[in-house]
Amino acid sequence: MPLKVIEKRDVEPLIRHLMERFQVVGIKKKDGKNTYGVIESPAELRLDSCATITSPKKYFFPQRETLLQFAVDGSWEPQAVVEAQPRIIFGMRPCDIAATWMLDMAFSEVNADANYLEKRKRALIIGVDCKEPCDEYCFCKSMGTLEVETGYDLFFTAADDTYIVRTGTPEGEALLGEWGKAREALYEDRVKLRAVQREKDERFKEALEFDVEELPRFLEDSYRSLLWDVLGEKCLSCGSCNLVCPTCYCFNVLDEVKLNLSEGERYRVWDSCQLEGFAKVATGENFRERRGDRVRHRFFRKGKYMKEMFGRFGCVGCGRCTRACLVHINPIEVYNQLKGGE
Amino acid sequence: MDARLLPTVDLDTIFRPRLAQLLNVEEMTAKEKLFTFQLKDGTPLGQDPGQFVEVSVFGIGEAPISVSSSPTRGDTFELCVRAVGNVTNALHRMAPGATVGIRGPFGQGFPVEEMRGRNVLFVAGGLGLVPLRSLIHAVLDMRQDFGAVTILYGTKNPSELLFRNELAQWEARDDVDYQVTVDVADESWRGNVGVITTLFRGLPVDPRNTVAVIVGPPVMYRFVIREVLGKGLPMGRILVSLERRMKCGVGKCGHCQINGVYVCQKGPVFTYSELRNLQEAI
Amino acid sequence: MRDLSLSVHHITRVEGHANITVDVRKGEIKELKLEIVESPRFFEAMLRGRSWEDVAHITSRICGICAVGHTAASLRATEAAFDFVPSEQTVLLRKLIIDGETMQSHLLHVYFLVAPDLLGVGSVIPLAATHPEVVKRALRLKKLANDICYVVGGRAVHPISMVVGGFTRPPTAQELGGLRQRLVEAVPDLEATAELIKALPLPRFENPTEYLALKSQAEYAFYDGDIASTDGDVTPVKDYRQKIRETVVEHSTTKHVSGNRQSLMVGALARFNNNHEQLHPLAKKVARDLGLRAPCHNSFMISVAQVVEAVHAAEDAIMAIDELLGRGLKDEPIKVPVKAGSGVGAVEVPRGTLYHEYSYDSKGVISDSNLIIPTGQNMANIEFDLRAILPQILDKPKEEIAHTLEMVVRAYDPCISCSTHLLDVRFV
Amino acid sequence: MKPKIAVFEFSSCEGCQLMFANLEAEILEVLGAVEIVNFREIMTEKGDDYQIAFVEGAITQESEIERLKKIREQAKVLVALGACAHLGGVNCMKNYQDQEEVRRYVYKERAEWFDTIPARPLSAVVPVDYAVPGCPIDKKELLEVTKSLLLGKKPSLPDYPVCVECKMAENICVFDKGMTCLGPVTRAGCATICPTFGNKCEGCRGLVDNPNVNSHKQVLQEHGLSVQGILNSFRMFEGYLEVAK
Repeated sequence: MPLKVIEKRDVEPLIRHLMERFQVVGIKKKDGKNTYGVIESPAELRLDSCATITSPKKYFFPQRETLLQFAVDGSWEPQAVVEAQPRIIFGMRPCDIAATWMLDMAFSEVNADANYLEKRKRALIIGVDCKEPCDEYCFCKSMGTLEVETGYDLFFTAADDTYIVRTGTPEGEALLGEWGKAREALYEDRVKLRAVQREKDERFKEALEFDVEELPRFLEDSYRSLLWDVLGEKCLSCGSCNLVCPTCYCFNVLDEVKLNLSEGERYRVWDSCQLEGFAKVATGENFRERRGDRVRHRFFRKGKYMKEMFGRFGCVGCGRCTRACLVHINPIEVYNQLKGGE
Repeated sequence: MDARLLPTVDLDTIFRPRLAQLLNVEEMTAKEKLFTFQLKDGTPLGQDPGQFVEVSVFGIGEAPISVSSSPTRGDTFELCVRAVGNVTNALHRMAPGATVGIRGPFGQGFPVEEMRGRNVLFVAGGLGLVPLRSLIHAVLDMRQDFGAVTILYGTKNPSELLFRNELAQWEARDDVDYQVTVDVADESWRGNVGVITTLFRGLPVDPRNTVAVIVGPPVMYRFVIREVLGKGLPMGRILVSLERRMKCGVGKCGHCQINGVYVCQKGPVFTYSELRNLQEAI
Repeated sequence: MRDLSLSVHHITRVEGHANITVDVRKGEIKELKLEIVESPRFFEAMLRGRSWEDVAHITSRICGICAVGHTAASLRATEAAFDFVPSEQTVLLRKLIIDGETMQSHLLHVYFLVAPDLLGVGSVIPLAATHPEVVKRALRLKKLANDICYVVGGRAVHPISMVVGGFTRPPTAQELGGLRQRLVEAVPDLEATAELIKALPLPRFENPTEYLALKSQAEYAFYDGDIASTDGDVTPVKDYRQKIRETVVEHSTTKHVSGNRQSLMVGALARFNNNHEQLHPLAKKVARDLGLRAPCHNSFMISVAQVVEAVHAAEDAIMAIDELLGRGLKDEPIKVPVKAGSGVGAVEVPRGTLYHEYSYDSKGVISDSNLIIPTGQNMANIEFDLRAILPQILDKPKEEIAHTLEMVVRAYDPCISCSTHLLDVRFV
Repeated sequence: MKPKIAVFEFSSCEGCQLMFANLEAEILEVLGAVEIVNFREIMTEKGDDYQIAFVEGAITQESEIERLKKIREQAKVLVALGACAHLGGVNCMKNYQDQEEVRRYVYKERAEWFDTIPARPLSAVVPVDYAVPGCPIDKKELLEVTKSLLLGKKPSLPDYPVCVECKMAENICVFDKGMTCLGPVTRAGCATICPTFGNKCEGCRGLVDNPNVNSHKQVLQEHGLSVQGILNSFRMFEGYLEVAK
């Protein structure tokens, strides 16, 4: 795929151009923090900010999503509802691109999920490279998500007055082509890109005290560790860690009827395995009743189960769960402690 | 992932139920009723014994319910349901003619083909008979394909016994060893009293050629599995069916997960050797 | 000359519980009492030991119907105690949300509580079938009024974002712009409301009293001003105790509030009598059309004054929004200089002037408080009116007498939930 | 037959009843589905043949106990409406003071006229079937509960904390703004309205079924609340729960 170059001053016109045809979403300010939102004017888009509260997964897997419309008495065939619209996500970070890969796997394996996949396929992802770590909580380098090779249509890396743009798909290339202001990268641009990547790599430090490939084994060995009880004592079971996680995809399904009580809809809504009722069955049995067991389940999912299911870790090292945790449960510390307890 | 690699999918999604009509309702006990359904499009459900369906009572919700009937018995299917939650209570209020939604069948049922030619030891505790009945029927309908058939059934008290007519038929058959026990007897009870493991005393089990199929509440598994292991059965020939909160049925929502496994995909039927690596299973 | 013994229990379509007891012997009123049977809630006691940050959120819970007013009075009292002057944006937003509550409360009273009386039905519910256009209009207007409160305060009942020092989340220009458009479009509905009231036969009745309301040079006062009396005197808010006195009335063990006379009136009519010249143009026109002229001494005209004020509040809200949009909305950091001190806050709520007075220690913990609620101030005057009207209707059937007396009470739109912690109660 | 509904109130601000009237967009449809036979705040007629009673307010007087029991006898379904009915609400703040002194402080020499007992939720007096929590109640939840009752479905309260809805709404965490918040232990269902409008969660909907209160108290302490401050936070709406323990 060709390498292109865009002058930084041309980014605003590019966004304006894209806004004519697509809904453009990207990182915006909200009360001093960052969130992904629909861009109303190019000036809102913050390409240099990261550490959003939740991840852009909400554009493929919204907080609440209608799945079905039905008649309460079943008098007509229930109708599947799949909503999707063309959209550009401008400024997705490498960690979130890696997380999207994980969601792609989860929603296309075995039973393909049209509600996710339609939204996903109609979106173009324009990645933007990080320059430095968000804060002390992110550990993407240790999780191997500091660099991504695929999963984007275009990927911007800032270098002096330009963005050097990797094209990941023909759609991405076409997008630039029809805009017409991106130029082909020259030899100097390639050299510059490599230099920027090298500098970036140096600024990110390893957070884990071991090779992450060893993580599943450490977890397996510490299944009965007291650490889980200690964390369980602290954990508020508030679900925040799951809700801000870019790879969590558990959901609940509920019915809501209209006031006429004759028709209604079925929807799914984000859920969290840390909540007490998550594994409770109708007869009242709760299969993960202890807080510590629920904390363990989350770490095992991220560090072992998803790796076994999909071949990659469920954690991309974005640090969002730590930022959101009022009792300071931090995967870096948890994983390093597991190693120490070896 | 490169979006081009994503699968193309039918917009008629995995979440859309088929409509089914309630044909018959039969009261089993104070808490359980047996419902007979037929899909409105006229097709058979196509279940394997041991699989479950997601039943929609529209406006109330959806619940996973194991199929009680065997595919060897016609185009209708039966669900035996205890009224415990919103959906099951709504089902209990329904009369023949009502419409529900059905998704599925889902999950891995009992490996009937692998069981052929072997002795089968059924162990059912309480509601565990509900999924087990589908397999019992299938085995009895193909009786000549199997060796000795033993059915052990236990409930808390006599009033909780399900499928009473059928129990009597099994009891009457010469080619089935049927034994029943209750934890607590009442005046009318003439049979065995005690937990289900008391039926294992002196029970002849040929460890070389028997498959044990055990379905019951979580607490029962530990004790019964110990009994069958004591009889010398290998772990791979001990089958159980697990109850979990299978909310979506299609391996997405996460509620039924035990350790790294989605019960709705890999289960609900597991061999004991599979369960050994799943600490959360029983 | 007739005897009459009458007891109306739990007057309906008022907020709270009230009873009327009447005993007439040979045409002479032996006993006439309006009693409050709402259970006391002891807010002043509960406030002790609470932090300044929580006070407004607690006092808001005194009354669901004028929660915005209680919040505003509370914030003003705390800010007065801390010698803190809020920003102009904050004041404008507070005035705007008060406009919203004034509209919503007055419209609720006129459409839900008064109109059924005048249309001869027991509640607004049958009107949905007989007068659907009236009910739909009422709901439209009420929704608009509530939406002002939602946008500015987060909630109509117990606002969220109004706090000591400012707003935790000012509304966006887009939200305010949307409200402005709806307010402009609501003018025909407001005019139709005036027409509805005009068509309703209000009893003729004259019973002059002292009318008290906040008065300001700048505007028809709701948020700011001195205590003005139609008797001519003016008192600064901080000296409210000198103007409003509690007196023991002979026939009743209930303490009543009085000013210059035996009783006084606060609320829409009292404000109109004091401040009518400052009404916005459409409100002035509606007052003229409805025959409301100052000074008006007919308590049944309170409902008319409420319609006039609802129109005024809508006009005022548009002006407030224009000013806010003209200035541009800012996220203002909230910094409050906590210190020991006492302060009084008074605002005009739908039913009249509401006073909160607090004393704080140096950590901003409240040590003492006094709350004076409009309905409490009006109680004596309601009895005064009941006494005046009863002889005029004594020859009517008992049901009609009871109905008329109830109508007098309802005209005041009494909010008894509010007043129970203040007013004394006697149980029958 | 439309189910007959009645609305009653005890010690409260009547704001939750007002939320019925504030269902401006939906009220006409609701009136199509139910028959309101008793609603003193907005209607004169009084009917006693109701099946569903929505009851607002806490119990703070002996006389209220009897009235509530009568309502319970008549109603097939009794729904506690709002924090006062559900939890005791703000009324319970007075329970932590000397009851006699409280009366004297507010009513001075006429204190003895004011019958009062420690405030309590409805459930401390009669069995309550369902609750619509909150101070005030949330309109959407009121509608959901009403629809559930009409459908024969048990209305279910979320058993997860406000944090869940707050994260979905992508609010800045209240703690990150230098304030403290009861969201992590408070039952959700309010669409996290207070944090969304820049304030903190004050716990008006009560605690989740199994809150980790000890851990949360440490969080509050870490963010600068004194022991008294922590008690005050929990006692604003949830004081009765503490007594009950």
